[in-house]
Order: sequence, then C-alpha cells, then structure tokens
Amino acid sequence: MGPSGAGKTLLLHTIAGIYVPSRGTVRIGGVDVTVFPPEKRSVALVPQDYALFPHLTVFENISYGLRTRGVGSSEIEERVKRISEELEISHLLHRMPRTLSGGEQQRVALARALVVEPKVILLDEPTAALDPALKTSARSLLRSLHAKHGFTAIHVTHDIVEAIELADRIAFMSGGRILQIGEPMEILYNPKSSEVLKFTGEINLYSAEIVGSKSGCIVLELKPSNLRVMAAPIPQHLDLGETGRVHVVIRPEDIVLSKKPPIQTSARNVYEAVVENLLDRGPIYLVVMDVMGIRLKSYITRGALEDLRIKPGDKVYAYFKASSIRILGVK
Amino acid sequence: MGPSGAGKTLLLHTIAGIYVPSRGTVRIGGVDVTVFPPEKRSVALVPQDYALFPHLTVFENISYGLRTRGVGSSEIEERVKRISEELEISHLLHRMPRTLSGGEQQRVALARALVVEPKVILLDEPTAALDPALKTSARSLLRSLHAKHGFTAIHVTHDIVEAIELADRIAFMSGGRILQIGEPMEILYNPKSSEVLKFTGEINLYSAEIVGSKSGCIVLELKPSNLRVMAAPIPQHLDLGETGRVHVVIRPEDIVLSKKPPIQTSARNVYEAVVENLLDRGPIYLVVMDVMGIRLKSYITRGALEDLRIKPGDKVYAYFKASSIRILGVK
Amino acid sequence: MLFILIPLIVLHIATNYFLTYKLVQAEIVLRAFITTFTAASASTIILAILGIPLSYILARREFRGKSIVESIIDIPLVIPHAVVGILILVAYSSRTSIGNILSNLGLIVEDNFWGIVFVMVYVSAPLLVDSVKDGFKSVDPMLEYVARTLGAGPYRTFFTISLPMAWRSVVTGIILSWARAVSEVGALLIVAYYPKTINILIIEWFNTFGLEYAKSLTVPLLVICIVLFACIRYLSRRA
Amino acid sequence: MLFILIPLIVLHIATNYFLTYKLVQAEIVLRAFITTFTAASASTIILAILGIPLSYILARREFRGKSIVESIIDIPLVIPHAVVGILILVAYSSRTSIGNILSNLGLIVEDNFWGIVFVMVYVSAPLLVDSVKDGFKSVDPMLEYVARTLGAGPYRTFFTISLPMAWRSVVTGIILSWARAVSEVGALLIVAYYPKTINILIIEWFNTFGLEYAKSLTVPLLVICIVLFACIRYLSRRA
Repeated sequence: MGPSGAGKTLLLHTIAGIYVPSRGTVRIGGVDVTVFPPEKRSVALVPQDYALFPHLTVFENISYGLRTRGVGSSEIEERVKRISEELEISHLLHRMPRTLSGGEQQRVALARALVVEPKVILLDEPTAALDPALKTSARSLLRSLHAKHGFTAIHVTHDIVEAIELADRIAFMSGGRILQIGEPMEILYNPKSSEVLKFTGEINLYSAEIVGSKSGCIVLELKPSNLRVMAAPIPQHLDLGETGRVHVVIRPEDIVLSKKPPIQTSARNVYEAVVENLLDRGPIYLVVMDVMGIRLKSYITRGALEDLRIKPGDKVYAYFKASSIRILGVK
Repeated sequence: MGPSGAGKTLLLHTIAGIYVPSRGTVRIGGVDVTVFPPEKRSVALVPQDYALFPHLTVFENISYGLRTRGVGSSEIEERVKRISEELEISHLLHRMPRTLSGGEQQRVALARALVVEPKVILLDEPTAALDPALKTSARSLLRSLHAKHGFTAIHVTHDIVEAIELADRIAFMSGGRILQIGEPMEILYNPKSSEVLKFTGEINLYSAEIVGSKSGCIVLELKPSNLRVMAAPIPQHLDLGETGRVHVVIRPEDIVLSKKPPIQTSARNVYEAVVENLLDRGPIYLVVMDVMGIRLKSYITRGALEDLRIKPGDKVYAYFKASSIRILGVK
Repeated sequence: MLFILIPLIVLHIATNYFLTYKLVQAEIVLRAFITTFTAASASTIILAILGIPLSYILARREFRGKSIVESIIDIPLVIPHAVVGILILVAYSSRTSIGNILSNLGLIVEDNFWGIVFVMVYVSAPLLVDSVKDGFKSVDPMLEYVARTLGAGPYRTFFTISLPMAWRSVVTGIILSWARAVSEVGALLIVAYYPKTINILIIEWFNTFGLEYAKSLTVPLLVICIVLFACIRYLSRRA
Repeated sequence: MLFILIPLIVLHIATNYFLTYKLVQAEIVLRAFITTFTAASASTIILAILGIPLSYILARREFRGKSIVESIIDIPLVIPHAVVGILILVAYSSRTSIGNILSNLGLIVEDNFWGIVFVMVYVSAPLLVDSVKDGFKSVDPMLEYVARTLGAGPYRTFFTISLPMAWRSVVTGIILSWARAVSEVGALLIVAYYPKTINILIIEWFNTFGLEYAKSLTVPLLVICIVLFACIRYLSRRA
C-alpha cells in the first residue's frame, strides 16, 4: 500500500522478474530468484489493466500457462473448465477479450493466473479499473479465492480500505521505500512515520463484532472495548463469514458534538466522550476524544469550538447516525 | 447547463460558426449569421483547454485578434496592456503558453477573447480544467469581468453550482435538446421535466441574505421566509458585493432529525419542522419538511425512520452544523 | 546494419579524394550537379505549392473518395522506377495530346529539363504529401477555430496558425522529397538522358571509365544527402 | 493527384494488350520476371530473418547508440540510386577483401544474381525495419511480461505473443520491402546488368525497340505492384 508514485508497481515487477534490481535479492519460498527470468519464478502477474492477450480467446488465454508447461490437452481442458466454473466465466470461454466487460476481464485474468497454481500471485491494483459497484464484489471474490487456493498474494493498492479488508500483512511504501510492514491493525494503530500516519488519515477505524440487530439496524461492538454502536444493515454482497467480526469506518465530519446529552434522535449513536486533544486543521478543528477506550475523531468548525468552549479533558457528547457507519468487511 | 454528452459544446460551436447547422438559424443581436464564417460573427470562443496558440507568446496571443483587424501597433500595445493589467497577467506577456499554469492560461485565453470586444463571448466549461481551489476564484473573476465589460457570455457547464452562481438565464440541455430556459431560480424551483429535476437533485438550495455575524459565524436569513441560520465564515475570495444576498446549499445528508428538541450542540441550527413527505430512495429515505415556509430535505436510514415513527404531518426537530452550509456566491 | 554501414566506410577509405576534387571542377560534372539540383529544387517547389494545400485538405476535411485520393498519391511509392519513366513518356511526351499542349507551353518532356522535373515530381509527391499531412493532423483544429472567431479569415488562419505550427513536418517533407528527387535515375534513363543529371553521369562514367571515376563522383553527392538526412533526424527528434 | 493518375489511365488506353500477351510468353521476358521476383523474394526473406529480430530489439530495448543504429538503417532512403550501386560494388565486389570472402562462399556480386539481391536488401532494409519496429512498439510490453510469468521463455513469448500481435505491420513491411526491391533499377545498372531484371529489360528495349515494346512490358509489372499496394492499404485500414 502507498500513495501513487511510491514505487509499488515497480516492486511488483521486480518480484515478477521484469526488472532485475541493481542491488538486493528477491527470494521466493527461501530460494534466491534474483537473476531468474520471470518464467522460472512460479509467480503469476495480474496487471492493473489485466493485459489479456487480445489475439487469443478466453480459453486460449487461460490455457496459455498450461500449454507453455506442456500439459496434455485433455488435462488443459479439465483444468480450464474447473477454474472457469469457479470464477463463473465458463460461458465466456469462446469470446475474445475485447468483447468482455471490466469485471469479466478481471476474472479471466485471475483464472489465467490461478490455473497454473503459482506460488505467488501478484495483483496490481486489481480493482482500480472497476466501477465502484464492482469493486466490493471483486474484493470478496479475491478473499474467497485466497481462502480456497491458499496462494500467497501480493496485492498492490493505494486504497486503505482495500488493504485493510484483504491483507494479512501490509507493507506501506512511499518514495520507493517501504516505511512500515505489519498487520493491518498494527499499521493503523501504530504508524511508525508521519508518512504512514498521513495516509491512514484521520478516519475513525475500528475492529468490531456483530452482536445482534435491533429495529432494522445491526448492533456492533467496537473492539477492544465493548462499546456498542448501531449501524445500517450490511450490504448483501458482504460475506460476513462466521465470526461476525468486521471493520468499520466513521468519517470525522459525520460526528456531531454537544456539551449536554441530546435526546433520542435519528443520529442513533450517542456517547459520552472525554476530549483528549484539539488539532488545528485550517478552517476546522479535529477533536480527538476517548469513549470507553475507543478513540473518536470529529471535525468541528472554529465557531462551534469557541461556542462549545471545548478544551482537552472536557466531557462532551458525541453522536452520529447509524448510516454514517461504513462496514468495510470481514477480517 | 446539462449532463455531459448533452450537446452543449456542439451548440457553442454552432454559435461560433464552426459548424453550420443543417436546419435552423443563428441570430446575434437580431442579425441572422447562420451562414456567416466565424470571423464575421463578433463572437469570441474560449474553449475548454483554452487553445492558446503554442507558437506565439502571451502578448502575441492576446494581440492576435487585434492584428487581424488591422489595428495600429501603438493601439495594440495600449489595449493589450490595459486588459493584461486588469487580468493581472502583465508579467506573463513575454512567456510562451506552455510555461503557464492552468489558471494563468485561462486568464490569457480570457484576455485574448475580451481584447477584441466581441458582442458574445462563448465559454466552454472554463473552470473544468482548473484545480478545485482555483475554480472559485475563476468564477469570481468571470463575474467581475462580466460586470465591468457588459458582454453577453454564453457559458457552458455541467456544474449546477457554477450555473447558479454565474448565470442570468440558464438553458438546460440534454440529449441535444434544450429542455428548459429560465432564470436560475426558475429552473431550480420549477423544473419542467424529470431530466431537469434529476440534475438539480435533492439538494437544499436557498436564496439568503447576510444579516449579521455572531461568535465567529455569520447569520443568514433564508428567503422567502425570514428563517435565520448560522453559517461558517465566508471564504475570503467570495466577493459579497453590497446587497449581502447569497445562495446557500445544504446537503440532505447533513441534516439530522429528532422527535424531541436537542440541547445546544455544535450542530448550530435547530428548527421545528413539519414533515410533508417521505420518499423511498433505496436503502435510505428522503424526508421533505417545511420550516416556516422553507422546504428542507434530509436523508435518514430506514431504521431511523421506523424508530422515530415519522409520518407526513408530524412535527420533528431538524438540525445541522454551521459548517454544513455551503455559500455559493452572490446573486 | 553493418551491411549498410560497411560500404560507406569502404567508400571513404577507397576514394581518391584528389580525383574527386579535380572531377568536381570539370565542366560536365558541374553542369550535371547544377541540372540535378535545379531540377530537384524546381520539382520540390512545384510540389510544395500544389502539395501543401492538398495535404491540408486531406488532413482537415472528410469527403467521399478521400481514401481513394490518398491511395493514388501513394501509388508512386510502389511503382518500379523504369515503369515510372514509361508512364511519364506515355502520358506527357510531345507525341501525346496532353504532351502536345504541354510542349506548346514550352514544357517538353523527352530529353529535356522539364522531363526531369516531371519524373521528380512524380516520384517524390507521396513523400511530401504524407509528411505534411501528418504535420497538419497534429495541429489541434480548435486553434484554427479560435483564430477564426478572433477575426482571421481562412487564409490568414492557415498562414499564421496552421503552417507555422506544422513547420517541422513541412520542412521534413520538403527535404525528403528533394532527396528522393535527387536519388532518381531509372525513370530518367527513359524520359530524359539529356540534359545529364549526376546519377546518369555516374552510370555513364562507370560504363566508359570504370569504377574509379564513378566512385569519385559519388562522394560529394553522398555527403550532401547524408547532411540532409541528419537535418531530418534532428527535426523529428525535436518534435 | 491527377498528375499521378493520368499516366496510369493513358498507359491503359495506349497499351497493345495483344503485344503484352505475346511478350510475356517470350523466354527472355519470362526469365527477367523470374530473376526479378526471385531476387526480390530472396532479399525480402533475408531481410525478414535478420530485420525482424533487429526491429524487435530496436522497439523494446534502450541502449547507447540506439539512435545512431536507427539513423544508419534509414540512410539508404536518401542515397541516390546510382550511388547505392557504386557503394555495393566498392564494398562487396570480388576485387575487395570482403568481396573476396563472399565470392569464396559463392556470393559473387558483379553481374550476378547475388549482386541483385545485395542491392535489393540495401535499398529495402529501412522500409522493412521501420514498419516492423512500429508494429512491435504498438504491442503492450505488459502482455509479454505476463506471458513470461506464465512460464513462456523469451522465444516462445516472441512467437506466441509479440509476432502474432504485430503481424499486420510485419506483412506490410514485407510487402513494402518486396515492392521496393522490384522497383530498383539505378543501382542494378551498375552492379548487375546481367542476369537481366525486368526493369533493366524495359530500359534496354526502350533504347533498342522503342516505346511501344517497353510500354507493353510495363503493364504486368504495374498490375502486380498496384495489387500489392492495395493489400498494404487494406491491412493498414483494418489496424
């Protein structure tokens, strides 16, 4: 993960063997492959624009890697059939890539990479070229493929949401350097440099557990405390798995503050919070609060700040609508 | 104004004489110029990418139209100097266009068009290529130029905010047809087709008057009623003129509803409202309310709606932060 | 690559530059150079006058049969050189009806300066038109529209906007067509052996005096062509 | 445009097709056609074998002196045809040291089939390399990288991805260089008058039998060239 221009794609190409680094080594499964050509590395690359071979049919695209390995034609048929069914692209096998939609192209590119059963699969911003509506379903497809096939995926993205949703470990890159490597929570809760901090931003991001539902909303418990929040129903395409553990985001501008407790409103979540810090952000202020061990961040105007006379240590009421909670997905 | 692909630019080019229409006539100041070549029409075109002549200096660009008219060189010097000072580009006159920033290029293109004193000036999305930060200042520049020079400007945009801010009359186009022509308020308050309605959206848009300021905020009176609202201070680049009349926008998602009056909060504006209508918008509802003759629209979740048991005719409290009010500009 | 380069190097080594120096001063050689370069220049000027407006129309307008016109202009690129000679003679020699009109205007083709020019125009037309057309295509038409709305008529717009902006391609096209004109010999052998152009003189001397003399004659010609070529590369690099 | 078209029409009208039919069956004419087309085909095959990999390297790799290599390859475009003949003779005739080695391999240049091929390769090399290079440049390198990660070696990638995707430019380049090879006459007059190619036969007949015979000889050659030209246009239109 990292901002654009951080060298993420270049790193991916170095791993794939497209670039040979002038210093350093590339190891895959303990083997030093630095000087190996790409075809000897057992890595499969899914570039950002998918790079389907335009002169070959979908079937020929998917089977390309098998044919180069000299797999027998009946086995090719069999394996292409299996992966196509899994990715729901069996009906596309005779088509040419240029006739496919973005989402279809992505699945064909994934099938082409997966069918050779590589040790490592390199995904270069796989959702960047998709419509917003397709992004989420593409992410859950990647998650389920990963769960089933157990390959190592190196997934490049500049989208913090995508990184958190999918990654076991995140490497944060900027200016050609990896600034931090760790589990998503580690990166988010313990950014080791101001670059990382700036990128993770001032969003409210929590790990949470679904504990029930009430009057059309679902009830979440924010971790590590047991703070309960009400959220709008989860979109159907999100597969919640069995744990019910999710990540949620609340934008600071969606959180309203008051000095006195508000009465029951459509802003469903009301909490008593202790102000920890006030940070000047130009025309607005960022108020950092603590709610039962959960850190909550809210933007308020300079005028409101003066009027409410908020200062660190104060007790305030923070509240936000159930619809302000964005559920990112299962972890 | 209209969505992209509506034929706005084509219409502009037809007025400029770049396309000769197969049917219909073009009249400028009562004269039928349909078959006139562009150079006989006294229109000046400022295309979207400004189309400065890259092989000429800024001075030569601006003076191009004067030279074609055979204006004497001392008068050219004089007039270019005047318009450059007005547009604050005197220091750029010796530069080549490719060395200019987007905002500078725009001003040079405007100077090149204005210096020939055309009857009509055609602006094709003049702010579309600018940074968001420059958009607002470009709009106020256009407004002040228009006020000073008194040309007729035909300004193409797909941005409703820009249209409302700048136009005396708006023609709404879609699919190559003009669906409605009228003053901005007429288009907004009385859209004649569902196309127009969809484009003007469900934003809360009001005419307002600045009546004072209080604790760092300014106080506005929404028209036609005398509803007072608190808004964050006006950005400096907005020239409020002398009337103090402005347009303001509040997004429906920024308005919070409750059944009981909330206590003083950082959401500074609290009103008693009567629910007029509830409209299903998929996962959320649009609540249309009346506050002292002002129509207020808010989105709430299905869960909140059920919980609050809102129905048409009910009295609710609607409130929003001062920072939620966006001041569009003077009218 | 070496195959192309070796002859150039060997020629340089094997040339008797003293002989070259003497030969260039011989009247017949000088006259052949003058004939070649005047004819090439005349043909390029004619082509520029007729071809630049044509290129502009092909770059800007869409009309029925446009691709046929473009194809016809490119035909000389694939016609064998001897065939070009025959074609010019068949169509424009003074015995034909068109040739008759031309010769009344003083434009005699057979063994005449104008025959050389005709051949040169024929073979170099596609190079000029294609290059200039690409140049005009790369000029944003919006610049021309803006110039028009600023009061410039179509001619003024062409000369103040379109032509200055496409100048690199125009110059490249002119050099290419000039070099192609100088190169031609096959068609000239048929249409106009006289007045002798430098290429014909090289062949004639090769046949009568042998390689040594012919070789010395090629050096100045080669130098001129390679310098022109360097100009083209320089122009296309900067664009 | 008309200037180019008129000769083609006039030739069509003025040709004695009966004579053409008879001439094409004459042994000397047949042999000239065969010589021309075999030599052109041989030179094109040699060029394809050497030129396509070279084009690929020029399209894909960056190295010092790349632009010099590209310039050298384009030089034959601007060298006058008679000069090309002299250059080939100077470098590769059997009296030179390189030519000595070549003639020991049976590749004699003077008045020999291989001389024709040498000339043809020299003049058509830039056309093939430039066209094929553009073709490879238009293939997204990412497609090649992906093929490599899927297990294809560099050669397999070239033959299954790069070459099939650039085939239009490759075919266009081959046709252009073949047509250019057939066109050449100036250099052949110097390097290899014998075995007679069709262009040389046209010039010879024009000098001995006059326009009527030469004219009839050009028609089949012209038809072949224009058909090939139509193929190129068709290919470039579809791309």
